[in-house]
Amino acid sequence: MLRQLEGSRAIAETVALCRPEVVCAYPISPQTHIIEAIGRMVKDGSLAPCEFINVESEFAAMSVSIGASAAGARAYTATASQGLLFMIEAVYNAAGLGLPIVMTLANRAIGAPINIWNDHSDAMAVRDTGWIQLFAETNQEAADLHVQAFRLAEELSVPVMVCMDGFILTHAVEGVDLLDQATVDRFLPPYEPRQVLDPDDPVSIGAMVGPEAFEEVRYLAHLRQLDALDQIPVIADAFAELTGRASGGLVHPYRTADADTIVVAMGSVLGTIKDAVDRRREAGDRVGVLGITSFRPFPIAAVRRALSGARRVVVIEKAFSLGMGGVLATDVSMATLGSTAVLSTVVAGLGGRPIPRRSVEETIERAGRDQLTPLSFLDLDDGIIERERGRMARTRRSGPFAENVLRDLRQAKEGRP
Amino acid sequence: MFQVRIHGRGGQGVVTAAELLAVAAFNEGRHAQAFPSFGSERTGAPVVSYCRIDDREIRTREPVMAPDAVIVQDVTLIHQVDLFGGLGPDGYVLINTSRRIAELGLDDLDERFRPERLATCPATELAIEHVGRAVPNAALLGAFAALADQVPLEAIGVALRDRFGGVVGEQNFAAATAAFEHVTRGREAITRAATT
Amino acid sequence: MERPFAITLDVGSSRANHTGSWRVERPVYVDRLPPCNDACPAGENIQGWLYEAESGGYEAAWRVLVEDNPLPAIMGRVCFHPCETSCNRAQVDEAVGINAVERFLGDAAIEHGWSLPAPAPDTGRRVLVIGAGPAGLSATYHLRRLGHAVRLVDGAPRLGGMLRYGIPAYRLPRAVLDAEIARIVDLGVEVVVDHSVRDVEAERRDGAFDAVFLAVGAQIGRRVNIPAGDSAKVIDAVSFLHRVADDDPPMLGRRVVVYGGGDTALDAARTARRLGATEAVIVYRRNRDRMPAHAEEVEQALGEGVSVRWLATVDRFDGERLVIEKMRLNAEGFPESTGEFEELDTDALVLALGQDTDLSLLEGNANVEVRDGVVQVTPTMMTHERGVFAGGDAAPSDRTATVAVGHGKRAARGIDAYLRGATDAPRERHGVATVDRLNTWYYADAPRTRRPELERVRRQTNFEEVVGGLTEQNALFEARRCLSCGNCFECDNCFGVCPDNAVVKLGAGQRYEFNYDFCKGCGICVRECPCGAIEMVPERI
Amino acid sequence: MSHDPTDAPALDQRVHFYQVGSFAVGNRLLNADDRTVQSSAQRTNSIDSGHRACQGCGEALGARYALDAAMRATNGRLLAVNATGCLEVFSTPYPETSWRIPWLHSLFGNAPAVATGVSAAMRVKGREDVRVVAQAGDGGTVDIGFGTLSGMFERNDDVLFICYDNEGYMNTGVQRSAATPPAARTATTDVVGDEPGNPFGQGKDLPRIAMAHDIPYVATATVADLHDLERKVERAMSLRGARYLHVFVPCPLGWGAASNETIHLARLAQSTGLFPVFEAERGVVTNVLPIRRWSPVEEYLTLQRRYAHLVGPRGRPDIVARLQAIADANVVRYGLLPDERNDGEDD
Repeated sequence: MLRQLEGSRAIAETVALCRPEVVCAYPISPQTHIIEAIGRMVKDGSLAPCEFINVESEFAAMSVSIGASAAGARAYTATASQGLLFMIEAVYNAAGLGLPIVMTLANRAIGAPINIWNDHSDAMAVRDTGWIQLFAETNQEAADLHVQAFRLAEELSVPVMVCMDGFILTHAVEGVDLLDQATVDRFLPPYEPRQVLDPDDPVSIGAMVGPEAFEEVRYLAHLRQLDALDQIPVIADAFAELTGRASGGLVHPYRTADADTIVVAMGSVLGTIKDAVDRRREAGDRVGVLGITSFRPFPIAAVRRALSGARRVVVIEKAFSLGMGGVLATDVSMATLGSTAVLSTVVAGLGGRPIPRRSVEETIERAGRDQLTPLSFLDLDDGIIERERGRMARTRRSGPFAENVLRDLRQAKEGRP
Repeated sequence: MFQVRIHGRGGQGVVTAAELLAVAAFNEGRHAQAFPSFGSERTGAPVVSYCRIDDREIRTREPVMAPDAVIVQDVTLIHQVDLFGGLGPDGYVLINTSRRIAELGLDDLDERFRPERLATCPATELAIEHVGRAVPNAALLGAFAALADQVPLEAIGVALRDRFGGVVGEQNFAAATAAFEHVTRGREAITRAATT
Repeated sequence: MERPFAITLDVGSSRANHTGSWRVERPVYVDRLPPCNDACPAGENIQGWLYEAESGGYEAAWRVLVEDNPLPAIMGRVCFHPCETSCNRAQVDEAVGINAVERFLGDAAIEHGWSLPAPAPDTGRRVLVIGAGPAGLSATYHLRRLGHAVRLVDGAPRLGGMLRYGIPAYRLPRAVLDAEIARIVDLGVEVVVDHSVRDVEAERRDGAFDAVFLAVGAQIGRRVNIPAGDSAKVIDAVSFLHRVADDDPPMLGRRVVVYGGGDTALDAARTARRLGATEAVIVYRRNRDRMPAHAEEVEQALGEGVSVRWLATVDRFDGERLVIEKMRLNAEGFPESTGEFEELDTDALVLALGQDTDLSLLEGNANVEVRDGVVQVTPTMMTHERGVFAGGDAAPSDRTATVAVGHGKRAARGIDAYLRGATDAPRERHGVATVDRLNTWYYADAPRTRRPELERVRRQTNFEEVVGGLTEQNALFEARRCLSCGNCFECDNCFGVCPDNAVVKLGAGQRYEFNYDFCKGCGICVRECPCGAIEMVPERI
Repeated sequence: MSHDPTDAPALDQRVHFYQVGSFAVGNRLLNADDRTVQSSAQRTNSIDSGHRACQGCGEALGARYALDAAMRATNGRLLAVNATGCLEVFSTPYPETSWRIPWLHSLFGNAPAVATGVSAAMRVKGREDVRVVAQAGDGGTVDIGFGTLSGMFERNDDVLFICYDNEGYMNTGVQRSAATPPAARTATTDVVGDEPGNPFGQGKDLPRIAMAHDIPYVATATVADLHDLERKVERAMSLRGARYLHVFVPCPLGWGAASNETIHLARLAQSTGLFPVFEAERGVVTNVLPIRRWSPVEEYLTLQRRYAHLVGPRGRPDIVARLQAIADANVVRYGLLPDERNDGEDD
């Protein structure tokens, strides 16, 4: 049933349809609305049986999920940003133990400086943990991805993280067609764990593995991710057959078939980019956009296929690796190896910086003119940068530049030099 | 390059023995590298350490797979661990025991290795006599100096004094010296037997 | 279920890792000799019968007991229990009341009519036992068990020897004595009383005995030359006690002095009190510390109003006044004259200065060596005459009933070996389980149960038994105070404290064994064994 | 022979005297039902032979004692969660595990939370007959796991958490933890300076912190008193909600003690008063294990090389006196010696 509702609410109701048995909650913006809503449903009995546990930290949230999952319960939690970093040891552990936990990551920047707004730095920080990471473009897709995520996680015994842009999606109220319980039940069978703590069949889970086998363990985990590359489209197809919606899958190409220039991006910004692409198409530019849904495992083959005709590839991403450049772009470059396409990285939207369609269009235009540098930052305020660089040149100890930048901004606002 | 493998038990100073040997070689102006077998074995469990000695810089980080000498700190390991694995026919064997090789139930040792390169040394007894504690390391190193001609006894002495200092250093050196003499006498006896 | 590789493991798979290779020392179970057993002159397996008694198996306990000693009800009364003196529990709180439990078991046997084990099939050999005191009775019992025919002869009209004629009834009720003797006689013994053997050799030959056991005791009270008037009543303690036992007590008057410091002196003084003496004074030449009588007996005697003049000798006695000389101890602890004299009003003087053995019956045996008034014997109690054995007070000994019982047993085994043409080699003894080998922390705190004593007033005037027996509860309690020194009593400590589960429990009565595949040799089992029944030994090589 | 039994000393209290009473592991004189779990040849051996703990490891022993007792109390319906640490490392090096019960290891600091998850799973599945224990060393309990443990307590999750306290980070080579006692030498508290070894301070007294959560059950125990330990496990498993058991387990390696002294040292820790053994319900002490044979702390210190700088001719009697004062204060606080308790109340 199509309803106009907040993204977080859509996620909460969809997760509830997936019959999670243990849900952990620790508040961090912008994930709070999701778990608040689930908590309410558990308390009023509309989600049952389910244990909703208010824990004392994200580290505990993931740890409780690990325990629950290892004991055979379907476990769900949600987090963001600092919270994800605080649980990162357990994030690795959940994947290492092969526990099919599903977690919503309401993508948010990482401090310092502390910042509650959206970018993808948090997701990038855990890309090597062994979790599957799926990025949603819309709230509809975010909701649908959770249903697929449980099925994928439990089929492969791998945890899955559904990444949705904090505030931009989580707090946006828009139309979402929520599934009904019968449909979800048809799609998602009950959890049958691959390994479980059971008094009737005791095993030791979580052994210490030495040099003689660790590499093999890691390689097998990698193979599991490669299996996911096969499974993700299968599950998306099954979902499409059931619901008629093309949510999920590995990638979402848009007008790429004959494109000279293809923009690559993940998450909600894809909508803005599609608008910009349409505008450029109207202007006669042969441009397209490739949305990456599965960031981990990274679908190299699908990306290569989608980009095979392009002369220029522009990766617009909401995170970067300091001292190096794009993160997504690096992965994309593995897919364009051997091709003659020029790859540019545009870092955009950090810490909630708006990404206007106009700026995206300008970027595409410049790409078309081959004016894009390999690495650029969208809508960077060059004045601030120059002033801070000047200050740093004058005095070796210029203080924390975040504070300097804020002071500059204030002065600019007040019209002082 | 000369590679030594030392067998003992967790808590018996196996790692220290390798370190002391490396320091002794270093004191002689040679290059040396000592390292333990990293693991989580506990007190009493069989453990090994290694020492490499060379006249030029030692760059390799691979494990010692084919040692030139094996030192056995604890004779009770004999039938429990593959003590002589990888040791070639020209290898040296030094075992801490008050018995002779023939008494250890290892008859094939005489056939596998050259008799003059096999030695036993009552290192624990010598340690009790000279140091007052059952710490066989110093004596074993003295014995090794006599057996393998890789590091002179004096260099072992410098390393021991450096490590333990004062009276304890001297006591350890006394144990090493006694062990050196013990093995030297044994080798002379073998040489005499071979020449007559 | 398919398990994820390496991360998930099947339970208990570490048993493939044999940590026994870590060991440089190994624990081994041992049995050591408990000090009580070591000290028992009768060679009783005290710990063995206490073990049975601990679980209430009194008959089983009694059966272990009578393997060595057929007279537990008697020994439980008259033995001076060196077992308790050496008991390790004395160093924890107080010694186990072994003697009291022994008496309890002995009394229970009489009460329930438990019979001694049946003799072995008849061997056709005949043995003459001369003297029916504790040594003779013990030898008779053991010889009968071995299947030998026994003729037991005694010069007195009733069996028991010194048990009957030397020990007052208040210490050993006659019903008890009779019951235990009867039980031995019931094994099929030819008894001849009122028969004093004059010539051993002749008696042996006439009766065609294959062997002889000589256990005539020391029945002659030693006399010393004390100037005494003709009217003075002077009697030796042995005769005195013998006449009391025969119900023919001599008239001693109201003031009786007993001269001597041994147990017999105390028996005489206490008996005199019971016969009506208002004053019973013991005169002894040394001080209390050096008195040979057992402290317990001295304590009881003093409690009954017997007084003692320490450091005094009897100088002369004119029938009414006894003159004693005060003594002092010299540097070596020997008494010396002081020249100071004192007079005591005295009606009778009892001499308790020791006993001698009448060995005239051996005059026909030239080979038998008599030295210091006793017959010399080998470790198996054989004299220098083949086939003639001797024991009890007639042989070198401490002259206690318990020693005599032990002699009887050893002699019986010696005779048996002699008759089989074998040598009775002394059995190998384990090392003693000394207290430093124990971990006494584990034993429950418990002071010793006291045998109730008769109220003093009552026991001063009659011959009722002074020391009472234990109730069943008390006996059980006392038995359970045993530390089981040096012998596993299956407390499960080793099984429980091993961090490597390397102790295998074999089931009740079967004890344990080590699984050396896994034992790392930490030694906790040895340290925590309450009774010291495990030792560490170096690994071979 | 006919003495009135009333002549005998009072016996009522002695009827239950059983030679080794309740001190040894087993006792053939007791009814089978009254014997310890450890005395049974059918005990689970939750942690089995072949583990790689040091010779004389107190933790291996404590774990088997506690878990076997929990197995009996739950009729074998038990799941265990384990923090990183010695116990985890020596029990489960691939390809071998020593555990015979379902066992899960996740991380160093999260065992309480993982156990919460396991417990929640059992509850949601209606399998509340299956009970959960979590276990960790003192580092995993009082330091890195403290936050998750406190959270588990506060939520009153149905988990028995067992801390095996060997007073330091032994797995990593004997470094100091917040449970390391004052003056003890560790690799990070060397015996130099005016206050050699670990500095004097409050320490982190986790049993009392646990009590402050008002959870249903808190108890301390040692490997030296098996009956007490098993009884506490049984009591703990009879209750629901968050429960805490703090077991004192000497470490021969870290303490520099002979491998055969493990139980003896635990006994001395209790009988000096340095480690008070007690139990509390809902934040109130309900029972203490009285000191049976009191010992001065020096007797305990002398057996351990980590205190070697305190005893002997070149020792520090002043520091020994301060440690004695700590023991004495425990004796008063918990009433470990009956007369001392009175003294304490008079003060």
